[in-house]
Amino acid sequence: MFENFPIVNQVILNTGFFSLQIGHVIMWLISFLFIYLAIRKGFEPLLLVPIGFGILLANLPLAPVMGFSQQGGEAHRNLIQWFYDFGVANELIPCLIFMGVGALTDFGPMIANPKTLILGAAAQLGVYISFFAAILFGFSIKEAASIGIIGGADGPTCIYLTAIMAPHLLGANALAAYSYMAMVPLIQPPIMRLLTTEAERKIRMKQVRTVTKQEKIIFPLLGTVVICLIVPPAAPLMGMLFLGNLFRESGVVQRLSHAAQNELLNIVTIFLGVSVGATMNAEVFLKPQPIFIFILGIVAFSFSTAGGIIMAKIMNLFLKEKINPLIGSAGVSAVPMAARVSQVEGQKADKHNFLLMHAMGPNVAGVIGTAVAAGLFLTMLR
Amino acid sequence: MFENFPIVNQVILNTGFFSLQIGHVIMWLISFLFIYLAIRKGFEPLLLVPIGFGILLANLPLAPVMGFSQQGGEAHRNLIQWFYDFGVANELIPCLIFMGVGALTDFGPMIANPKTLILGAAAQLGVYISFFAAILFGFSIKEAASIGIIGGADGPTCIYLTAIMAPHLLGANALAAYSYMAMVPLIQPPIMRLLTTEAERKIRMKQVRTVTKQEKIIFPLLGTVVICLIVPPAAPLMGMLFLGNLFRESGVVQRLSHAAQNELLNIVTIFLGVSVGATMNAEVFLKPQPIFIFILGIVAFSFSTAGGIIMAKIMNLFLKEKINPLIGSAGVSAVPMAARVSQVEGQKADKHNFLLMHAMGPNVAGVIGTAVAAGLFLTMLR
Amino acid sequence: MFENFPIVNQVILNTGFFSLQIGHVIMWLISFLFIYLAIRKGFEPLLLVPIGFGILLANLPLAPVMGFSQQGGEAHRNLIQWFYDFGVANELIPCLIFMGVGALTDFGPMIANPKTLILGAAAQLGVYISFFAAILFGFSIKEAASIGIIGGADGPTCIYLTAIMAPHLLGANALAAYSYMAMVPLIQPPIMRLLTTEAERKIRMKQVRTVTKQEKIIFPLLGTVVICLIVPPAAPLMGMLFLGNLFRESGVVQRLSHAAQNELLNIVTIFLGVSVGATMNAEVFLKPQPIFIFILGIVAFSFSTAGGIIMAKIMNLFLKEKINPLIGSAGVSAVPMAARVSQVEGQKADKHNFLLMHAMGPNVAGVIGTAVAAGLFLTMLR
Amino acid sequence: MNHSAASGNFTRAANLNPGKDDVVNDTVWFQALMVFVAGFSGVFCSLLLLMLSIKAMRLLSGKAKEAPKTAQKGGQVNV
Amino acid sequence: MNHSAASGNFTRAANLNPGKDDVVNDTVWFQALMVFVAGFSGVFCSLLLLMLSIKAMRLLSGKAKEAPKTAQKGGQVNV
Amino acid sequence: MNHSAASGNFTRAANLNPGKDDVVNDTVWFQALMVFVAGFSGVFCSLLLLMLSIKAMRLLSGKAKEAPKTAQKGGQVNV
Ligand code: NA
Ligand code: NA
Ligand code: NA
Repeated sequence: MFENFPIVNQVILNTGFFSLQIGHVIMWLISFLFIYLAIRKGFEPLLLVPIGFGILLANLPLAPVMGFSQQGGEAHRNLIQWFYDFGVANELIPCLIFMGVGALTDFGPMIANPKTLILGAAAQLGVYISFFAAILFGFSIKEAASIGIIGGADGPTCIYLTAIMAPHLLGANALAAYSYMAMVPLIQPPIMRLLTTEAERKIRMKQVRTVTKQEKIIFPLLGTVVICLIVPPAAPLMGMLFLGNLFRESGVVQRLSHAAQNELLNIVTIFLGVSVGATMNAEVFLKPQPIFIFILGIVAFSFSTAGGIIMAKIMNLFLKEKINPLIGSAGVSAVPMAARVSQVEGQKADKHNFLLMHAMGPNVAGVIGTAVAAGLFLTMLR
Repeated sequence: MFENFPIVNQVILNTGFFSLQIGHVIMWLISFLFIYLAIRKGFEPLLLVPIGFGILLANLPLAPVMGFSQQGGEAHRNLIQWFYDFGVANELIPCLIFMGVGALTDFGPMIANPKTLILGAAAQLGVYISFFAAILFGFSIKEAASIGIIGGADGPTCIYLTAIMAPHLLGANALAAYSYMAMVPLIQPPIMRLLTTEAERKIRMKQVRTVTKQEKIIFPLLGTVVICLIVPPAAPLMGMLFLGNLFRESGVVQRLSHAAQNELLNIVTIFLGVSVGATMNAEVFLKPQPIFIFILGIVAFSFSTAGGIIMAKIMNLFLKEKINPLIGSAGVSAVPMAARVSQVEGQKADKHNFLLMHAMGPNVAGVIGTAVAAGLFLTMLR
Repeated sequence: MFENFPIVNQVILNTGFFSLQIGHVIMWLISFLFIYLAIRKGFEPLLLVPIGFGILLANLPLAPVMGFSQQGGEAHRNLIQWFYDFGVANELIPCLIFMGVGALTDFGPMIANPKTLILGAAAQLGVYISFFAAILFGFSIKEAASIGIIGGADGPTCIYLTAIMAPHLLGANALAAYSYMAMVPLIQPPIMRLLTTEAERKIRMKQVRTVTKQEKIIFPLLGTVVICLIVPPAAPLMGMLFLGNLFRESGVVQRLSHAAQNELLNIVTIFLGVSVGATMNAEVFLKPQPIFIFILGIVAFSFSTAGGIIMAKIMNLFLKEKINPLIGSAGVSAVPMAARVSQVEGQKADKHNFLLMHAMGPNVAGVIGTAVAAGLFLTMLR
Repeated sequence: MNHSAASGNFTRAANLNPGKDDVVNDTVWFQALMVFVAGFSGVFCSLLLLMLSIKAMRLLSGKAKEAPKTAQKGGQVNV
Repeated sequence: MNHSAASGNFTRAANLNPGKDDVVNDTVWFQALMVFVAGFSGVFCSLLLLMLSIKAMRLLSGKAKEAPKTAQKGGQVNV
Repeated sequence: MNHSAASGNFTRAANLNPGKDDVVNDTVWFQALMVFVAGFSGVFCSLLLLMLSIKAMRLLSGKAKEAPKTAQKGGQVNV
């Protein structure tokens, strides 16, 4: 327009308007949708608010947010590319988040009732069912592994594995994982009622024994050795989880435990959310894959829930003191929500049946189960 | 001296005394001056204390603080060079500080009274006046842009633009920006009284309407899209500002909002201050340029103040409900000090005239105005 | 075993069991020992818990914790290798910890009684005695310097110097330094009683004068200039120590002082501990050197304690107001424990003799003394 | 995806900064005036557009309820 | 020390992912089943082993005192 | 600006560490003694100088007011 004023012309030409495509606008709507779900419906706000905003940033035409920009001949990383390359691509932040999770998690209920670990293992069923389904959908085996792990209902592990196995699916996988975690109170109850009888739902379980401080201190050391010997690639995640837990239980490093579950956890969560969201520009996201991923995600969560419940029923065949199968679904480790769902369903059948502490066992066991599943995928497929 | 004792000789030869020049001592005095101003006179202490100390560190002969030192054949970055290269040179820290600023800022007064944005725009007059004056002083156009942005009274934006456009002026620009921000209560009142009549100073403004939570949540999303579409290079700064604001206003991510405005903001402020200060060794600083920069800085702040006031008076020609021009000067975004100055001047004319909330409108609008100005310089000059 | 099932076979072959050696198990025991000492006996828990866990992580066969792992042809740093390369090898974290220490330290008692600096200097005797002994033990001169500095009873300085001079001794040196710091209440008393007479232990010292705020603000600036001029290589450590102290004493940057001594200090302590521990895999650690290092460590601490006490007795020959030699041992800067030991020993001789504040003088002086010693080693040997 | 900001033809054409000691000739003077005008009006246009969008937002969400129901205060971090 | 995880002969042999658009043939189908079985049983074995170790820990430390004496609450950071 | 600490001619001349397995001969022994003396006296000189500077600071600022007026407690972060 202002030909004779080259600068004015240049300013106008370099605005985003001329490079705006319909894809960008669609991604804006997706961003606003997830921010809306996070703020109004309480869908995992700590993750979905930054992820949603990251999606918005990634779809501003010409904005130097992701990728590289030329500056005096050299290619310089743009702002969020720094967060991505030094936080997500190098698997660092998911492990730091696991350290915070470890410092927040009380493994007591699981140590008190070790057989809940079997429920935690069984609740990984959805991981492998959706892995297999993904292969049938035509995904490569590495992509299928990254999609399967969504069924573990574990954000950091899903991001950790996807960043190694199929970085191009990072946005979709993370969105699916965190959305379904938020929808656990909707997804699980129907399946729980479908697979259990009224009588089973009324099963009262013995009071959980108190676990000594000593056991709680030894467990993270024991867990690190046992798990990392069987599945070495799970060492970064498991190591950090148990380090955070050791900080918590040792009782002599409050400063470090506080830092791990507050300062460090909050700061890296901001970087993780924004950089994961910022991988979702229109070209990468507006394809059929995300739709399949969301479908497979539901499949994964449902089978994981079912796996936990069915395993509890199988174990009851052999056990004197029966397990209330409702705690099996808590093996899907959306900690602590899945355990609360078990409690609520249990009280629907019997108002005075407090299953929360019992359900926390499989709930925290599921965190270990998913990290082991991810480690095994790495052993087999890297 | 101790020729026959090579080691003792070497220790003595390698002390700083033999490489000490008068330039170093002068820079020490400059360092002590700014630390004195920060501690005793309250001149932006959060920035000027670390910047002052950074100046001291940069002028200790032979001290491995900035630059690189040989270690086994390889060149290793010295301590502060790490902070500089990974925090300032890559434009990371100014954006993280803006995220903290966004989490601290209430855009309510501006949303309630959108026309204050025009005052925020007009208050960038000083940026362009001193940009133009710098060209006349013989600075290159990129240098002139980095000097002009001082008039925006916005530390992070000034450092962000200078690090890209004229890194060698970083120390002087930052010092001028933060010093003049601290002197706003001295610089602005005379100009405010000069350009306004007694009657104008007495103008009472209608009570600011309450802004709904919903508007406060939508605004950062709206702002990101609008601003980053017009001025893509402003996306890193504006994106982080509005992300921090979304954390604040969404009300569901207290953990992230708290981290952004406390832990993260304080830590990166330390690194920013020390590394900006450490760029000011004698060779770079003891030249005529800083003196010009300080002169141009006063010019910038004065015209910015004038610009805001004059625009308010122009708008009053068209508006039914008059604006008290005293709030125009708050468009110079030394948040929240400039707004307090408007309140104080307003009360000198009429003790019961509370302008603070009205002045906060242009005050926060000025933050956006300066970031847009920086983005436009990047569009035109990079 | 499962030849016809290659995947199952591969999973089993890739578990850690087949690569487990006796060395790994021994290192586990060492890890558990130090974690036990830290938690049950209170041995410097903030450092020895993460260091102990780091040792465990470093000795899990096949676990991608330290070193590099192949990923699509490129070598990627493993998790802890990131912490090590960007926190320890580049000398960054020890300096950041010193900033926190500076923000925690009150130099008042030393400023009130400057001659305690001589005690701080004398208490570095152990550094040079064990340096010399290490040469006789056959260590190289750089290794001897890194071992000698253990006698300074200063974790960050020991790690800082060892990472430059003899990185392969980092684990052993750090373990020795922190263990002996924790054992100061066991090591020092016998030496203190051996070298002092009952009368000397009863010496009452004049009330420490109150130091003005102005002196406390000027001191860090003065200290930076004086020390860094004499020993430039000590600038990174001393600069950060005095920056943290300036934050503390200036009284106008609570935000920065709080961040330096809490958020930043706790986060970097986690990374430092884990990465130092993770350098101790079996091949590096299970050799004679660590045993010698532990022996030399005791020698260092004992002579440092003796040096401080003897110097106090020498000074008493010339001083009108006598110094209670018991405060000399506090020159071994395990702040504040060594000062408490002086107080306790003083009260054994005379219940109403409060030496704590007097002992804090040499105690904080010893921090400067050790950093200067490290700087001098760098001047002479780098 | 390489979002390189279209490098301004302005810098190439007028080769404005041949080095710090460039002589203030009329082209530089004129160019600087252009940057002044383009920049300042750019700031005004941007903030005016933002002003209009805020007014539009106000109209659209005018009828919306006062305080939207926010999520329960879940302190626990969901994995 | 280079702890490179022994790269699975599985990927080399069956060259499973020649690129995103691989055709779902029977070998892939079978390989996927193998990964399913190996993975899921691997998870069970790992967690079973962990369960047994916890039970063993319980027996060994069964008689241990209730709350071990932890260190004094040293707020000060020792250098 | 490259502040490379002047690399000590000491290391070049006496080539003290030809590798970890160097033999403790008299030159090494003597060099070590030199480092002992130079280092320890260096520490004394530095801390003595610091002591003198503190005493000098005390004299100069002796008459200064007790508590300097510090800035108002501005909680807000100025941009
Ligand atoms: Na899980
Ligand atoms: Na501004
Ligand atoms: Na010391």
